[in-house]
Amino acid sequence: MIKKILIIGLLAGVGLIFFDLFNAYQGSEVLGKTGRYYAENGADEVGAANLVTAVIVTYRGLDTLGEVTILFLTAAIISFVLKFRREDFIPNRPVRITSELLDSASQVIVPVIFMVGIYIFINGHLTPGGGFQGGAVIASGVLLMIMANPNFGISHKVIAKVESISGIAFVLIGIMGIFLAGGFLDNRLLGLGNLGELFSAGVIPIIYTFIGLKVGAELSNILGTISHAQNEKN
Amino acid sequence: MDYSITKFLWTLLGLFIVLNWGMLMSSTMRRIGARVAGRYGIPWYQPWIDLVKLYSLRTHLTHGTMFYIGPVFRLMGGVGIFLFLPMVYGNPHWSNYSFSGDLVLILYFQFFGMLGMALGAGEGGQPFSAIGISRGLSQFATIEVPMTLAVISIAIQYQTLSISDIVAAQQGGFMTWTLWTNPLATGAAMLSLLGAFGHSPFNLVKAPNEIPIGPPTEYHGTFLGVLRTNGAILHVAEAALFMNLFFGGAGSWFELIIKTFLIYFWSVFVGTVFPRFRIEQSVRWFLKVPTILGILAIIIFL
Amino acid sequence: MVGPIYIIAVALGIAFIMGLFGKSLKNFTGWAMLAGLGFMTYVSGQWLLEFLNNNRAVETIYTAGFKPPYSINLQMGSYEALLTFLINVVGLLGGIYLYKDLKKTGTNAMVVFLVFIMSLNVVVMTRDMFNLFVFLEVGSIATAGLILLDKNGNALQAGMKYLIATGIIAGILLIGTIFAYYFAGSLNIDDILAANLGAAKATVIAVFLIYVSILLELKPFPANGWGIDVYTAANPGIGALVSAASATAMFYVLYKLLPLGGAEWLNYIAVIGGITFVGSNLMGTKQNNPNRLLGYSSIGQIGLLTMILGLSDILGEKLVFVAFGILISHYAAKAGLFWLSGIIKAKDIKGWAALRKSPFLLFLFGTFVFALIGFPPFPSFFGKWELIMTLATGGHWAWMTVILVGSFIEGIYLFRWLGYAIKLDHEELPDFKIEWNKFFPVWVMAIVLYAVGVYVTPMVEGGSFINYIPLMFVLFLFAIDFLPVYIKNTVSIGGIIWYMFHIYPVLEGDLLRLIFAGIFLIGGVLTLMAGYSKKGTRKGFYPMAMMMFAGLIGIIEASTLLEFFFSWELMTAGSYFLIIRGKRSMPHGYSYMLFSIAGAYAILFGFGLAFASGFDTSLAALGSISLLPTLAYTLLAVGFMTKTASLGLHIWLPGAHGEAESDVSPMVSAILLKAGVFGLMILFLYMDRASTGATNLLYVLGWVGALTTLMGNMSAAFQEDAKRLLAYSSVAQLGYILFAISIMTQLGWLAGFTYTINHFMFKAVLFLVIGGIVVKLGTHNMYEMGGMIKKMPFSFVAVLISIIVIGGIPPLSGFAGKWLFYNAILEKGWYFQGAIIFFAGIIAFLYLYKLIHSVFLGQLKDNHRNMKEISAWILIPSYVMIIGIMIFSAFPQYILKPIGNMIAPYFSSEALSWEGTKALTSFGYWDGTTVMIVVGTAFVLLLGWLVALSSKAKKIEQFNIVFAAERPHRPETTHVSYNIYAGYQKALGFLITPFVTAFWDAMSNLVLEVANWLRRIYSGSMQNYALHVVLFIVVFYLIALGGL
Amino acid sequence: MFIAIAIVIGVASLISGFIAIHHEKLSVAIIASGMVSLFASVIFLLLAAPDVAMTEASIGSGLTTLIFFYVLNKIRQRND
Amino acid sequence: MEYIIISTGFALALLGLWGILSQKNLIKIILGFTIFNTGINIVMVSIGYVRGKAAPILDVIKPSEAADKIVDPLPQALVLTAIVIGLGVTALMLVYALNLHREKNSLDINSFKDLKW
Repeated sequence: MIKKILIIGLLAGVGLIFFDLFNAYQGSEVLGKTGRYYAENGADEVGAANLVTAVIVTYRGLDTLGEVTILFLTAAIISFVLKFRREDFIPNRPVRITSELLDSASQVIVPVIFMVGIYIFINGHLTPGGGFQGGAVIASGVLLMIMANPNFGISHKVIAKVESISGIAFVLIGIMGIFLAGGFLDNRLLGLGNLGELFSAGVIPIIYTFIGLKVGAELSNILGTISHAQNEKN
Repeated sequence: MDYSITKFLWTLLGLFIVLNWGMLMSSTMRRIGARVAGRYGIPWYQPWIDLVKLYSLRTHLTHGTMFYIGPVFRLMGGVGIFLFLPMVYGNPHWSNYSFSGDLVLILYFQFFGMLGMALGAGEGGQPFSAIGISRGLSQFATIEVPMTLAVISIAIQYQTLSISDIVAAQQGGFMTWTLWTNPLATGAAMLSLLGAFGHSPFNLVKAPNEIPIGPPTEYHGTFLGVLRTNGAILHVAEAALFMNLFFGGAGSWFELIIKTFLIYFWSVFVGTVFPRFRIEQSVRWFLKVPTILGILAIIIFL
Repeated sequence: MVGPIYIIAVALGIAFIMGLFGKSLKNFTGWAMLAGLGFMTYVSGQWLLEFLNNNRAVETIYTAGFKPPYSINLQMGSYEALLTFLINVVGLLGGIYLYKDLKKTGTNAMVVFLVFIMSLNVVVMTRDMFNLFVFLEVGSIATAGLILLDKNGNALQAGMKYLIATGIIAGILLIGTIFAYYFAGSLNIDDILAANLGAAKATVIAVFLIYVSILLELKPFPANGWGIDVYTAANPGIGALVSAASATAMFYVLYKLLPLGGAEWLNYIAVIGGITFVGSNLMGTKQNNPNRLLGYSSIGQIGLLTMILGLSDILGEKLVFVAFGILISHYAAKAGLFWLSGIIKAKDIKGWAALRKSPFLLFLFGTFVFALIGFPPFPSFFGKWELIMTLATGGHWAWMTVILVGSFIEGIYLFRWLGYAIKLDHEELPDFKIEWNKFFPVWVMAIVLYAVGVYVTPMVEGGSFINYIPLMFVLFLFAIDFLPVYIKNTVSIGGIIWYMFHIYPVLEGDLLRLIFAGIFLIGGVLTLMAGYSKKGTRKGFYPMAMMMFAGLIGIIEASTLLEFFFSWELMTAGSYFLIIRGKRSMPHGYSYMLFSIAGAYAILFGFGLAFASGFDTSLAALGSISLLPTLAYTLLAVGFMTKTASLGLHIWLPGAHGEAESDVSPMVSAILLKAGVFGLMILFLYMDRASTGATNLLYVLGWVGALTTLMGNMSAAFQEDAKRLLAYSSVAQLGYILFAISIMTQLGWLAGFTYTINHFMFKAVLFLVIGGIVVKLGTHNMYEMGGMIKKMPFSFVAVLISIIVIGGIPPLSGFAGKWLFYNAILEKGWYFQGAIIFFAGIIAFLYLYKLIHSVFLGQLKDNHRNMKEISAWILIPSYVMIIGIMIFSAFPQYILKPIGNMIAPYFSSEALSWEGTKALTSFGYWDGTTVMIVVGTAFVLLLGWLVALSSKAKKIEQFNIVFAAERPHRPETTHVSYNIYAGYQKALGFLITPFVTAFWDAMSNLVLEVANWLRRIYSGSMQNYALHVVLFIVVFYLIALGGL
Repeated sequence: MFIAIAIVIGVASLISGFIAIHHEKLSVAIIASGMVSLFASVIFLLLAAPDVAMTEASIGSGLTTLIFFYVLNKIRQRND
Repeated sequence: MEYIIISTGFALALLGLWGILSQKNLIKIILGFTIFNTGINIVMVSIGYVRGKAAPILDVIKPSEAADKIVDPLPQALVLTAIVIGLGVTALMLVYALNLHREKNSLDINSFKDLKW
């Protein structure tokens, strides 16, 4: 009980900090320096209609690379922590019978989900959404497949390949930026095209595609690993 | 700095006088002690007889080199104090070799003999010797405290450590003796003298009843003769030291004999009155009254 | 030049490729990881070289081709190059070290490892606030993963704690970042710094949030339970990285963001760092798990670094050097220690005793410990030196105290640990095997420490004067350590003799130094000669002995404060290793070291005050201390007195000297202690004697010296252990010396010199001979000896002459000291102290007699009947010393007269005059030569008389004694030795009640209890740790901004 | 108008959050936490941030919730 | 409106912290983290909000007048990143929780106190 009171007291302290922050917050009537720069030059410099995408993929591409790396790391860590060894599987382990409905629905729905996901990241520079959202959608498709078929194993290798290749591609495109454009992860490798068109904004769609694939693969990997984790104490 | 043969011979003569006076003094004291105890006592010439007998004994048994040399060290201690002490004031013949060192030299030369005795007796392997030595050292380590304080006190008083100078400063008559000008220091020193002479109550070192004769237990014959010789010289020399420091020194041998006798008598007198102390008792005793007197003797000069 | 961006690109590229091939080609991935790390090391290394060699401008890397603040930019300047290089090196070495563990876990672990190192690089280089956040997160997640490399429950718990804590911290950082953006309109760090957010009341809160989160990442006390658990549970290889690499990166982040809030924040940072430094080290004292201990130490060191950053405006341009010196030492030492821990795999520091099986690993361990504490020649030594000097210049006593106290507490556990490794008798020593890939990185780190230490030496003011020749000699001896004793002994003696010729012209004319150089070097040669009696290779002895002598002679040669302190520490280190070689020396070596460190820090503080008083780096600065002079004198005196083992600071000495090897005891007792005397003399000569402070200090020291003497002699009298008896005797002798030089008159100093020279000679003889006998008889207990005069006559004579000197019995030279004492005391008027001194001098007879009687006289024991004289190699140097004693005794004027003339200018009155061989003062006179002649002549005559009377004395058998009419047959019952001064002890034993030991015991218990009580905050609950983090934030906020 | 929606959504998200933390049944708590994310994505829409809203909806409320359930499921299987 | 929203964000963050600090079940604590992060994300987006402006997508808005019509895209980009990072951390924590449960068969946070002092 004393501890609870202490915690409440502490949270009151944190609340005080937040209150002071709140007091310092005035709202904004106009854009700040950086925001204004993006608004004014983003379209010209990067060619992406969706300025958030422009910031994510190009202006702050290094952050995004780090972000992708985090997912990659998480997937890697989870896979070595919940090490999934085939020989640990008892072949005739009672598999929970999935419903016929789920099984057939998955066969229909999964491709659709994948399509949606791909759409989201390909259009990332035009409309809201992008690699991360698309990747998440793809992962949910994979999830459905796993649910439909709990022993769904083949995807593991494929997923790993997709993940690695798209990662390498991301880095390579970044490096190409150093040689062919202004710097690491510069999107102006290709022409910027017309604002608002699908094939515009330089390599943003390409990068976002790889990000989407990679994120999708990583998230699927995480989900897959957790779902296959052994329950036995080793 | 006179290294001449004449000087040497004068000193040798002095030594002879001191030795004989020492023997006479000791026999007299023993007689006095015996009379107090109601006995008849020894004849006055007994020490000479003893000495001759010891030196002429033909058995010489030794336990080893240190056992052999020990008595020499012991005698050297007594003779050395004599050598470095001016005996009769104002007479260069009797000032011995006191030009080579002052009071400090004599204070520390006392240890020379003690050490030799202790080492020689130690090699004998006789446990009584070792016990006696350990008691002797313990006691001696304490009686030096009031003694040192007293010496410091008179050194402050006379601003010198030279014995001749101290004696010279007391030449203004009876009332200029340190005994009167610095009674506290004299008191402390005279009390510590009791321990130095090793009579009762501070005679546990030799404790005749418990441990035959203490350190010299194993000695006999010539060796014991050497030790006896030393005893005679040392008692007179020590008494002469106190005489020089506190009782105005001596202008002649006669004065010296009187004064040393009285000083020696003081310790015998106390010894006949008091029973023997255990070693820790004597250690505590010396650190009480005599030490306090010594401290006061310094404080009065601060 | 390869651009820094490739560090990221290549690392990530390799990481992704490893994912592609990982499953099939495990060997490939391992090599790919190492290649990636190697490449990163190469890139940062070439930049480092570039910055070191060419004065090149800072390189900025713009990502995405746009200028900041609109896109992220990285920066590669000299600091970044250095720090990324450090990170990559430890990453590469760590990769090599962990190679097998990583491979066992699989490709994914290697990927995580590689990305981890990459993320730290970015953290160092980035100039964008949010990018910093992202890569900090990358780093945390990678750390959380790597913690699980060792799959055990503890690692899991630690990882979870780590995740929870860093999760909260990341949230706070994120809020801080976004508000910084809101206020500054930019995420670029330079823009944010330029916006001066700390100035306005509204915006300062963003500053607070950023600061607090970065500080929390640095694991401040007490909000760091999560960090310590990581160190405890993770594979030590990971601990090494977290400690060396992550902490380095975070430290740089704090450095980058330091100007964020302005000067007042620096105080908070410094205070937090200081609390962490002291608190963390304090808790380390109660720790037994090696990894956890290293964790506390790491956090403590980072606290120190944090504090240094907080003091940056005080340190000014010195900041970089100081921070670098301490950082690199922490970096290399901590990485090395963690790696060692991984090799040993002990659960308890006592298990490190296994290290003894490999002397080379032990050497490395010692290197790391000494580097952490800040011993020369390691960079931390110079860093700490500059730190203290600069702080002193600004008058920041409190900070100096915090640093020194914290460092001392660190020494408490590090040296306990080192002691265990060197000496502990531990039954279950873990077995370990040394794999090359684990051994190599540790090695490299040790080399780094030495190399950087030597490299930075000239960068310190006055550092270029430091003489490395003796150190080279020490290294050479290390190299030939496999050779047998007699070769190394000859080489060492040759080295010292060569150095004597080398140094004589330098010191000619400076008698004070010449005397001490003589004591150190001649003493060195003579005590080393005894080494010929040893067999085998005696591993490690000679380098350490030479290190001690190098330090000793360095003290003599020193003309600057730095040189002096450098040598002082060198000597301490060397002597520590010598002392701890003894069989039962562990606890004593430990307490010696603790007192030495404390003393060294006191000296350092005093030197700081001296330097700050006039910006004078030479030793003469001691003469013009105007800042807190009394404190400075006191500290310096106390510092030197730890070496002279004065009352209160003496408790280490009896054990250390008593238990040391037979030829080490004379080295440390006769020679080493004189270093403290030399220091005191230098101090007293330079200091402003007229000031009240100095007068009072001298008065107090006089009493301390007198009481030390009394206590030392009396304790010695009641010892049964021969070497401890001699050790207590040393305590007492040094008490005489302290007393003598505190008198500060010509006579007093002459007495001091006489005692110094005498003690050097007789204590060397006694320790050599008694040491030889102790070894020969196989016991320290005197009552088990006896009758040795028959078997070892030469030893007996040597000891006899020595004790005559100690006793001050005329005609030998000991009397000179007594005589000078009487005169000096009467002149000065210190009567009561003097009386104590003389009283103590007489007590000396008790132990002297006990020594010589119990060993040489009395009854020979049955089991010693076949003993032979001790080795000639011990007797020869002893007799050389005895000849020295004899010369000094017969012709004191040849030595005392020049000394008197030398010191006369320092004192107002010339109290001692000479008439030929006769010394005269206003009180008395003494003629050493005449006394010698008179006594010699008389002695010979008397002896001749006795011989003439009893030339045919018959030698009788041992048991042929008059023993109450019984003939004893057992020597044991007849040999009176044990507790022979029982009566004396009954009467006066209360005087040596071990108050001092009890006091220090109570102090150390207090420290340990406080540590034990404090560490209860680390209850193990991850929620509590989260609570601590939040508590830290709130309290810091309330103090810094809450108007409290 | 927007203010009213903001208040409603805000209160709703807080209530969901409270449930997520205090409900005894873990599954309910997880769903409630997903609801918080869902409300948050509405808030993001209000703040003219459709990208964030999409992300929050798909990742925050979707995938995160799913992973929670997966783990919960594993734990329950083990407890059986 | 943005004031209400930012306070909601702060409130959620506090609520999350409360969960982290007070709950005993590991899963609940992790839920606390997601709520804490969501709160912070809301605060971040609010910072980028400009009163009455539209989303930073230039489909209807001309690039030339964008500066006066859109909200700041940067915080949105940051939040996007933060959300994904949050997912990674959450997933990792959950896996940790799973393994901890395997270790001790308990999710009570107080059963993991093996390391202390």
